[in-house]
Amino acid sequence: MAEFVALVLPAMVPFVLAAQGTVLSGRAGVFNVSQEGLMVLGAAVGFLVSYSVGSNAVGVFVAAAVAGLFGLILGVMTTNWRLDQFIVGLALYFAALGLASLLYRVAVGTTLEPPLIPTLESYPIPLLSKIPYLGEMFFDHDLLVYTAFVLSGLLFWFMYRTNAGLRFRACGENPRSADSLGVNVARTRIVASVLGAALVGVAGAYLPMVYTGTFTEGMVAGRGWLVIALAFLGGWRPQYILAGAAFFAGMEVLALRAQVAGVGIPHQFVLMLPYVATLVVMMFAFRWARQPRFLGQNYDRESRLAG
Amino acid sequence: MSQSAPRLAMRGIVKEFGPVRALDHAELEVAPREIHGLLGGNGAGKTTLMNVLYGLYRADAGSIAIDGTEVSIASPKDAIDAGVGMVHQSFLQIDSYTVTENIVLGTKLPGPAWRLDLSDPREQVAELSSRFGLHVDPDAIVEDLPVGVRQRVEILKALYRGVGTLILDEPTTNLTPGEVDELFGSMRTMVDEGLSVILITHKIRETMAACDRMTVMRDGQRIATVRREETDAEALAGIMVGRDLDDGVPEAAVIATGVVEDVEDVAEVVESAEPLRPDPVDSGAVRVEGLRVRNDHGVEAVRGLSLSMGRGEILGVAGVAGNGQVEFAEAIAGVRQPETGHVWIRGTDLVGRPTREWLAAKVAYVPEDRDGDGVLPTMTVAENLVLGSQRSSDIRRAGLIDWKEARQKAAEAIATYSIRANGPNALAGDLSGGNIQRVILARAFAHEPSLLILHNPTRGLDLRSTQFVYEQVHAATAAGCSVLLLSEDLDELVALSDRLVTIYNGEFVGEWARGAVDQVAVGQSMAGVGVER
Amino acid sequence: ACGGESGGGDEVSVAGIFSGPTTDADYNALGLKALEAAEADGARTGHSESVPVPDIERVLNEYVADGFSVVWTHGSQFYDATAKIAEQNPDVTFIAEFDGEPENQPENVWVIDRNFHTVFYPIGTLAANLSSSGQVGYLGGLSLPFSYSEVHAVEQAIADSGKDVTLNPVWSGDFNETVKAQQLTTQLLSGGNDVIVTSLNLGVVGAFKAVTQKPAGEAWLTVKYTDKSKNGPDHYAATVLYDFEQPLTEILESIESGERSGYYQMGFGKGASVEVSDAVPAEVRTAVEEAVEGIKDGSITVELDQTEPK
Amino acid sequence: MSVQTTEPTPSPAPVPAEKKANGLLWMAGSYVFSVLAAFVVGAIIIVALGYDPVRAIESILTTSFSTSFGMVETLHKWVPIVLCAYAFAIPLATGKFNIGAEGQLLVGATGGVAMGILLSDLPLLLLLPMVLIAGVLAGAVWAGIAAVLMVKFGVNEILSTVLLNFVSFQLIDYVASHVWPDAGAGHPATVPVGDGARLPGIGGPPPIHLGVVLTLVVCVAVWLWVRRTPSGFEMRAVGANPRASLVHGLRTSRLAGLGIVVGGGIGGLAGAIEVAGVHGKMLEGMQSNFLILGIIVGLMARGSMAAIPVVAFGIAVLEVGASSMQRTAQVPVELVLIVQALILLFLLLSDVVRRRFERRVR
Ligand SMILES: Nc1ncnc2c1ncn2[C@@H]1O[C@H](COP(=O)(O)OP(=O)(O)OP(=O)(O)O)[C@@H](O)[C@H]1O
Ligand SMILES: Nc1ncnc2c1ncn2[C@@H]1O[C@H](COP(=O)(O)OP(=O)(O)OP(=O)(O)O)[C@@H](O)[C@H]1O
Ligand SMILES: [Mg+2]
Ligand SMILES: [Mg+2]
Repeated sequence: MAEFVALVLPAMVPFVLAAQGTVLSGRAGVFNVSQEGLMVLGAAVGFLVSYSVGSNAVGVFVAAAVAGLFGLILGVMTTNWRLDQFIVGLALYFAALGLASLLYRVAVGTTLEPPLIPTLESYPIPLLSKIPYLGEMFFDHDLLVYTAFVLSGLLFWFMYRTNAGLRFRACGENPRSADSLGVNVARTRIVASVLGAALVGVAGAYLPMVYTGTFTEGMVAGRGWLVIALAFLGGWRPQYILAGAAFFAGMEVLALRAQVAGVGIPHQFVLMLPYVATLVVMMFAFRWARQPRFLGQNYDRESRLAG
Repeated sequence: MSQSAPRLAMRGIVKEFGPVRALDHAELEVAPREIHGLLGGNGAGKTTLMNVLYGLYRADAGSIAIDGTEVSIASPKDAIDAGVGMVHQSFLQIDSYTVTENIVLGTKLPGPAWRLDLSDPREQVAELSSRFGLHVDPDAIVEDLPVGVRQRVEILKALYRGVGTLILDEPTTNLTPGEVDELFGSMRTMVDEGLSVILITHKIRETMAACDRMTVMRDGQRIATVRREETDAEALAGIMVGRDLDDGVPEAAVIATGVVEDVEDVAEVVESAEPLRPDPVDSGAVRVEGLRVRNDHGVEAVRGLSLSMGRGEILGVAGVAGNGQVEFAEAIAGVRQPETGHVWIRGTDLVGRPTREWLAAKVAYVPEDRDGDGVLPTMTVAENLVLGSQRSSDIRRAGLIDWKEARQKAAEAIATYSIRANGPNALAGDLSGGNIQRVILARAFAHEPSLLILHNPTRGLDLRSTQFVYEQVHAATAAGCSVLLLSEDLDELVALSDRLVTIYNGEFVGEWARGAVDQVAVGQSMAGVGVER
Repeated sequence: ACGGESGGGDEVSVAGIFSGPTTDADYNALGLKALEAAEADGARTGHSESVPVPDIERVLNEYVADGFSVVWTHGSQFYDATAKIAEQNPDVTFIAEFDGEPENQPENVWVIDRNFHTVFYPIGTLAANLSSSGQVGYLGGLSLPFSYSEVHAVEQAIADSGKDVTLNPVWSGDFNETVKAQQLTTQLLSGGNDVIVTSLNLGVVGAFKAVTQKPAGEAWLTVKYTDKSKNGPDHYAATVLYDFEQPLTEILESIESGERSGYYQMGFGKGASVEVSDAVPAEVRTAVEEAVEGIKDGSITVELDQTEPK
Repeated sequence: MSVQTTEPTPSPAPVPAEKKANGLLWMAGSYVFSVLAAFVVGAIIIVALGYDPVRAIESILTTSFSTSFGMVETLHKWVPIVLCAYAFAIPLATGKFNIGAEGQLLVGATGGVAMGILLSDLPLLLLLPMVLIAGVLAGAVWAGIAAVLMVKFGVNEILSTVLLNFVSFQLIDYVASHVWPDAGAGHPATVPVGDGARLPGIGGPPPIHLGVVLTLVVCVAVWLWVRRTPSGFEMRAVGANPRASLVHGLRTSRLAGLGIVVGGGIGGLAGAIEVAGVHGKMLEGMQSNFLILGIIVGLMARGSMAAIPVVAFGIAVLEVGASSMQRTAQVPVELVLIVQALILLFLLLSDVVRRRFERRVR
């Protein structure tokens, strides 16, 4: 059990960070679909910067900044120019994917000795990590693990327990109403888009910094798309996202364990498990599976049509 | 007369939407402590002018002064800061928020930024609502509230921000007569407390009842500003329509104007006209028995209704919104599955059949919510007119829809129904409310219905459009159609119905024959007075 | 649609087609390195990378149209398409890769047999001798026939060693998925496996991450293609090292001397080698060296068995 | 009552012909503008990286047209792009997002290849139709899972289609490595299908497979269906306003489900055609990036089923040309993605320009 949790928690982190980023943009009404690209970009930038500067922290921040820049483009193009969110997102997905590989090629090129960065050390929390059994399970991880959880809590608090959160959610539920009450919808959406994308970038940077110490093109392996599914699974709420990510990562770890234990089922079917299980869970998820009313819809003050 | 500066002065306001010049040097002046009526036909530019004032639209030219100082209003925030509040034609509320949350949204709150503490605002809301007679539950989720209450929430939103000028854009369209009176009472309180109120309405009767002065707009311009004491309903109607009414009185104008002077007059005017229709024949063309229907929340909203209608008969259903009208209309239109009961249309019980079979049985439904239930906004007028009859053989050639034919028919409908649209290929979403209603009516009548269900068919329409609807209804009844008219406009019901029933809490509670309607009794019956629970 | 008869004295021109990015420091980078060596020998070269399988025929055709005299596809997933295009372009010589010896090999195609199973035998020897728990894990990517043949070769070596060791094969479903590789390795380790034989491309980096959680000497990892010991020098046991420079150079020489078709089986001394870490105990290393020698002199024959294990 | 209540129709007399031509001009103009602008920016990047931009762009634009196999490859790429675009655009007409075209393509390919292998001895006239139909059915059933989950359980279709893609990857991996594996392929691939399962070629060499013609037929059929049939109209109505459609007798959720199933069937057809026309077997990775390209084409066509084949052709030219750019100018492959992104963004920007411009002239 302890080992199971210790495996699940880090596996959750990229999902949690990227999905909370998606939720952050989405609750303000910006439906980002470029996660897969932004995660690859975050991984590449985070890795390259860490490598050249020698500091993982700087790498994480630059990855966040670069992904945030993409979020800014998404935000401006969709709120100020009212371009279709889906198309802009896909275009940014392409651009980010291309840019990531290009940067790596320019910086590293072809070599048989790829550069390596030290992966994040685990950072046992004083006192808490000494709690027998539980301490090892929950309080002996790298800093980004704690960050992901603390951030989820903060996001929840911000959205539901502050006045700014009230305004923020209004932009995704009914921007016209928010606007008519003096809430700056465009600015809120742009800021949400930037911060959300930055989180997705950090999620990407997590992969080289924790799992591998090196960057490879395919390392995100579709997780960016799964994150979108996760946002829906979590009903676009930070607290359920955490649960959804735990479920998803848990299923993944269980599936691998089943294979190692040699259950005799072809591994392809075992590897399907997380996806199938999520679909099954969703069948009963109508209770919480809501989404922001104006998710993905641009707001034009002077237009009489709904959007 | 008023020696001090006006509360509000809008001058030379111009606003264009592409080719449409919505405001053409419009003017408006509102005095302090005044209820100012803003009148005009559909599309006259009333809402646009107010949206400019509220910072939702940016004017192409013109100036705005408040209390004598020129202000620049570029966003609703500027308007709120300038003391302007607006209750929009359609509610702008976050459905999933509570009343208090909706009201405080966008304002600064006492207490630290990291904690949302709504206890003070809650009390303030409670205080405001009792002071102005706008009763709401501060903790209710707004989507669960009836329209009348949501209306109050909209007003409270403005009051909470401490307005000097409150704009009410057609606030009465959603209210029952009683609620209208309450609203007007609240407005008086506001004026007494120093506010100015701008009231937009199509009902001359209401302006005459509530306003101190009124401005009439037409084609984006001010036509006149008159004091109430210096005018009367007929004169106002004349200004609005842009012609003298002497050469003939449209029914709608009679309803809109006559009532003002004396409630009894309308009935007289209408009754004095010879009977509009022969007596209903074949009573039993439509029969409903024991209808029970649940609403979206699973609550029984229609509780055992029965009725019988003849060919060519108009049955009016009067009631306060939220007493099961929507569920009733949807159930006998075949849109909502009833729990139990029967609906015979010309002898066939259609309950349990899919909606398209009801359509095939010539049941036509003009829903109350025309944007939500009536129109396909991103599709063309021609396509909107085809909706519901896309499988009928008149517009199909070899199994395919013949769009040439459909457009031809749409062009005809545009002509006969005077739809102001840029041809059959115009997008329905670009049309004005009145014109959208015309499209919906054209579609309904094209079915040559045997049962026509009209729910608030003239809400928000101007005199001309209203008159037009009445003419179409008469034409349909002359062709033998039974019409079920659900309306919150009692005058309209009295003028049109052969028989009037009142609905309360999902049941019919009173019935009057044409000519024998006692409006006071109807009003009481609608309010549930004398009904045992 | 070909660029004219290539006359005898013409310069050789070689095009390489790679399935992934040449920045991978792995299989594709090895390919580019070989190509660069050919360029240094005076050949005109060109290459395309990240070519997905559905695009391969067009890319082959383009190089033919560009007048390249030799076109090399690096990766056995390209074999079928290469053979097909070769038949349509008899004037151009092709080099394709395969696991085993193909049937109906066209007249103008050289085949490189990567011969993975043979090279994995000594790794089996190493694992059998290195494991103290008696449990050895095999971590593959896609469950392909060549991967099965590696498993069987390792099992054969274990059996030949006479040790009581079991092999537990698992597949992550992707040669480059680092995260799954990390998780699977962790689970293999906690299941008692103390030597992990990997047959991955970049996914192995994740496997390293998992082994290094264990104290040095309690868990070992072997890798494939390129030396990745830097990822965990204390846990690194051995590499099945590949080098395509030698096969490509030798085949190009044969082509120049007029041999336009042939079968080049890689193996020890022919592009493949096993490199053992200094951290591995001397007697284990000796056993591995003996196995390599045995294969070279023919005293050990590694059976090619591409059936699914168990 | 004599008051004249009908307003004179302000009839800005409809001038449809001119307007249509104008619209087409705008559309073509905006495509040209965005491609040009993207190339200019792309060229700047290429120069900055030290490569030859003229050769690079030349090869993007000319590869499809300068050689016969360039055109063949372009058309062969066009087929799955068009079909995946329909797989996305048809459900979108009802307002539903099908992000599962690649899963549907793969499962469709599985269905096709199953027929082609199991019944490999049948003659072409029997086997080929069976392969194609099996592909369509398999794709439709696969999408049908998402449709049922949506209609019966309210599961968001974006979520289910995305997840089903991941399931399909494992599924075809299983089929290619356990059911009908090709041992020598060095890659998860099935053994080849029988000759009767191969789409005949036309012209050549190299020949164009008949799937291109079939796809043209599908284009016409889809256009006719969506534009001209009652059910096509009903689907669009549901997309425009589900409530109003319900009130007017349409079975909205069933229609939305139908859209996804039909889209899935077309995605499945793409898979079957790839098997029967291009690969002759099923292999891992055959979905390439057709999902994203299909979505982009579907979105760029802006709801017009007729524009899809045209836009898809442009994208196919770009794809084929761009990947040969690295061959001729040794420009890194990644730039292809960046140029594609730029084209998309500029295409969107041309809309902004257009809106501004139209406001001014009016
Ligand atoms: N968003 C829009 N874009 C373009 N044209 C519009 C738009 N909204 C309305 N119009 C056009 O403006 C004209 C007048 O519409 P408007 O909404 O003002 O009518 P209205 O005043 O509500 O009239 P009524 O309700 O009586 O039909 C219509 O012909 C309509 O086509
Ligand atoms: N957002 C918009 N886009 C385009 N045209 C608009 C828009 N808003 C208003 N208009 C046009 O401006 C004109 C005035 O419309 P407005 O809504 O102000 O009329 P109104 O007097 O409020 O009518 P009603 O009584 O129907 O509410 C109409 O022609 C309308 O079509
Ligand atoms: Mg208005
Ligand atoms: Mg209107």
